Amino acid sequence: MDAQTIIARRVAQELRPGNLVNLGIGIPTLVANYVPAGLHVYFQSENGLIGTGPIPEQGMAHPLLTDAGGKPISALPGAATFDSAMSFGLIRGGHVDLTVLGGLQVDAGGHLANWMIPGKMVPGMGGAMDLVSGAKRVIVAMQHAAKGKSKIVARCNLPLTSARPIDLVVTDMAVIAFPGGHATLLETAPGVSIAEVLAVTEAEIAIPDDVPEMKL
Amino acid sequence: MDAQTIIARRVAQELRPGNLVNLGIGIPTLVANYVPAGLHVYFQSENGLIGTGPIPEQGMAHPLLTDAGGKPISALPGAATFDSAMSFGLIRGGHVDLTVLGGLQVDAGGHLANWMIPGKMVPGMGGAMDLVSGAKRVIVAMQHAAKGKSKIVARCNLPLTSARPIDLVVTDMAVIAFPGGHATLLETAPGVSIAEVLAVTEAEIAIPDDVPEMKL
Amino acid sequence: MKAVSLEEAIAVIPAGASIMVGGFMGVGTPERLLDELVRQRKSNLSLISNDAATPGKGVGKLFDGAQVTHMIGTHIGLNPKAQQQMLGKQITVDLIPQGTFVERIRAGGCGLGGVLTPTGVGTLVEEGKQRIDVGGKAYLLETALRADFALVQAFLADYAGNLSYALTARNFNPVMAMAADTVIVTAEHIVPVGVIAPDHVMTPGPLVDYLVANG
Amino acid sequence: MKAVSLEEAIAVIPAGASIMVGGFMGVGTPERLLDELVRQRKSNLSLISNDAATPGKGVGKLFDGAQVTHMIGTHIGLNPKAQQQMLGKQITVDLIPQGTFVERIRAGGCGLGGVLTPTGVGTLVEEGKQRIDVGGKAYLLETALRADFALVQAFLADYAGNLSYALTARNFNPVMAMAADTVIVTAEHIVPVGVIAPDHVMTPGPLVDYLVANG
Repeated sequence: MDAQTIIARRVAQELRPGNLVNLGIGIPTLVANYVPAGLHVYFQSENGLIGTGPIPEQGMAHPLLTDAGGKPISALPGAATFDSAMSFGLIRGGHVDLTVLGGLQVDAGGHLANWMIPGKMVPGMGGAMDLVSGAKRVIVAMQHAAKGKSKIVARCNLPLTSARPIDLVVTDMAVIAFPGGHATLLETAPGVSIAEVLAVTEAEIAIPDDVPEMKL
Repeated sequence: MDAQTIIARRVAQELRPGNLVNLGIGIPTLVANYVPAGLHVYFQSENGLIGTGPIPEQGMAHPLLTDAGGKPISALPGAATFDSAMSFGLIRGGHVDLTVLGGLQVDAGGHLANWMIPGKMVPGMGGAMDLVSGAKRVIVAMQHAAKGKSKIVARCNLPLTSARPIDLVVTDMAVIAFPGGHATLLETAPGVSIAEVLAVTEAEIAIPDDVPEMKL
Repeated sequence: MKAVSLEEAIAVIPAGASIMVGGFMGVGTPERLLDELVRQRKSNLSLISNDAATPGKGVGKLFDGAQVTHMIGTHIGLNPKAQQQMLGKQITVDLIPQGTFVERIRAGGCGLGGVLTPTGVGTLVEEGKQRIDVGGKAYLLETALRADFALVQAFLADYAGNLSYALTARNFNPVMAMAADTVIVTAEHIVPVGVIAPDHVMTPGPLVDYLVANG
Repeated sequence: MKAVSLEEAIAVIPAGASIMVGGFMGVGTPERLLDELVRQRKSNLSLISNDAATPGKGVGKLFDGAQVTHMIGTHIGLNPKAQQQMLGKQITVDLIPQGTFVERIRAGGCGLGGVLTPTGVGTLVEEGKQRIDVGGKAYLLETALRADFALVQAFLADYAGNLSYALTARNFNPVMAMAADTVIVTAEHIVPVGVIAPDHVMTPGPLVDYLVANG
């Protein structure tokens, strides 16, 4: 199983019945492919839709029905559309139960940086800051390390996305939560040892007695 | 012509083509009956409608289509409905060109009191404060005096509706504006002399050289 | 969203709860929910509603049985009972401008701490509030308002809880449906999913906690 | 509302104007108005738009010809030309959170001085802004935003200027249609009055200054 699939499948296990879920661009988008059978959740697209469905069949795409990246999507029966004020009212107002976002860095206290590399990449934060500030639960889905460098850092040196700590980070190597504001290893990826996780984790991380393997 | 008719007819002359107009309860409501022929204006009802029409014919009233007093109204072709946030966005945001409201007192500086008599009548301000603060132009339509007492006072002793002065007050005796923040007599009602107006006006009021009679 | 009976829907509301109720002079008010609040004799309610309607109609029913101890609204002039109870100090009433009322509720529903409005500057409404200047103009800081429960009346509800409203019965309903911990809805018509087109949904289903099944 | 030709509509916009343009990654953007802005070579524009779209699409067209000198938006990462012009300091760009962006515009359109949002507290976004606590929680004061012109794309417009939008092309259009001194609209379909039911009108006609007649 490749890294992205591991991450997406594991994040999908965090979905709960009836959840209103916002998925960021990139790995988070893949989560929609692994919703457990029989589980009903709503996906929101922040450009103005609840009830996003899969990519439409050939010839069924409509130019006025897209995801936040401008790519054609479909809408499920019972979908609802709205303007951007409503969309961010839902996000900021705590009506979104779960958001899954990509990350550049997550630190030992659960703070996320994911929108800017000063002097290099300044695309803008789009909806990320509102999502992290407002969603009931925030999960970051990202590779554990990039170019051999840990993305789970002691302290973010990139600009923060929010002062609010995230709830969970799911990587291709581990699941980490932040109880009491401290990074804690919850699970390891299949075939990955705790020592291997620690070797590529810059942040200090608590290791409970029992750290099961992800069940994918 | 009775007092209310004089006031409503004169106020109606202030309507301009394409105006979005909000009429308060009481005398202001009557203004809709005297819209000059061929002049198109939009009436807003702050409970959520642009395009209010006259009282529906027998059997055509619908319980979900009412004015701000809860009374059945009709809607004209091209009407639009909306929620209260939008309705007051239109009002506060300066999209309403003209509001016509009743008054308890208007003072020499154009300040309006129309929502409360302390210890006696405390119904609440409803939408009046937003209308006076936000509409592009505010006209007060009221009797010049009540029980022999001038309602055009030196200074309001009733609680103000807004710190913003109104633009015009139309009574059964006179039309008064407030250029430079000073009450100024613009017109008198048919058959009413300037002296008669002054006799029942508590506020100091400037009298220009030419004070024509209302043309009704 | 859960479909429930009228009795179950109101049973979740404890005495002393704060309730937002949609409607404007009783138009767009969930009358069945109010009738059941009366029948179940819920007391000490904090009512957040535009007005007090009239005796026997809309939220006016709650004043008939003295079930309200506190009210936040914009106008109670057409309900003599509410006026009497306020002047007799049986209830406390915060009267606030209507535009401020709806923006405070919207702020509560949209995760905003409050808004700056010009309405009320220099009047009694300013008392106890922070005045903030922006671009040389004075505004009052009006803070967000939420409730334990929102009682909402829709025209159409589909099986998934998507709602739409009709004509002037929309008023405060969609705004309140975002600003309470628990949202309870009655609808004139409950229809299959898809009957309300996506562009015409005014309150998306995930906002609704309880939809009262029609009898 | 006045029905005008495409050329007339854009002719009213002077060089150096501030323009709000609806759309999200080019979806729901008034492409014909942008093509005409390009053709009439309007320059030194201050652009208020969610994103910079992509080269050749939506507001991206304005960066192709370097017609923008300042932009307020939330994301320009998918337009390399806009990125280059920003990093090369040919244009200045204020990047702000998307929820803040739309609330600032809404405030501008609704006569509010601003809103208090939790978004951005403790981040770079807080720089130079007032932090205000409400109920023990920290918020940033974000002030109202307006423009000289709003360029709006509707799905349906009726002869009276009532507008409705389709699917995800609604986005910022109805909010911007309230927040500019002059509102210019193009529509995919212009239809007789009454085709858009009152409950489905999303932007009432009196908000529209110019409706571009279809060719």
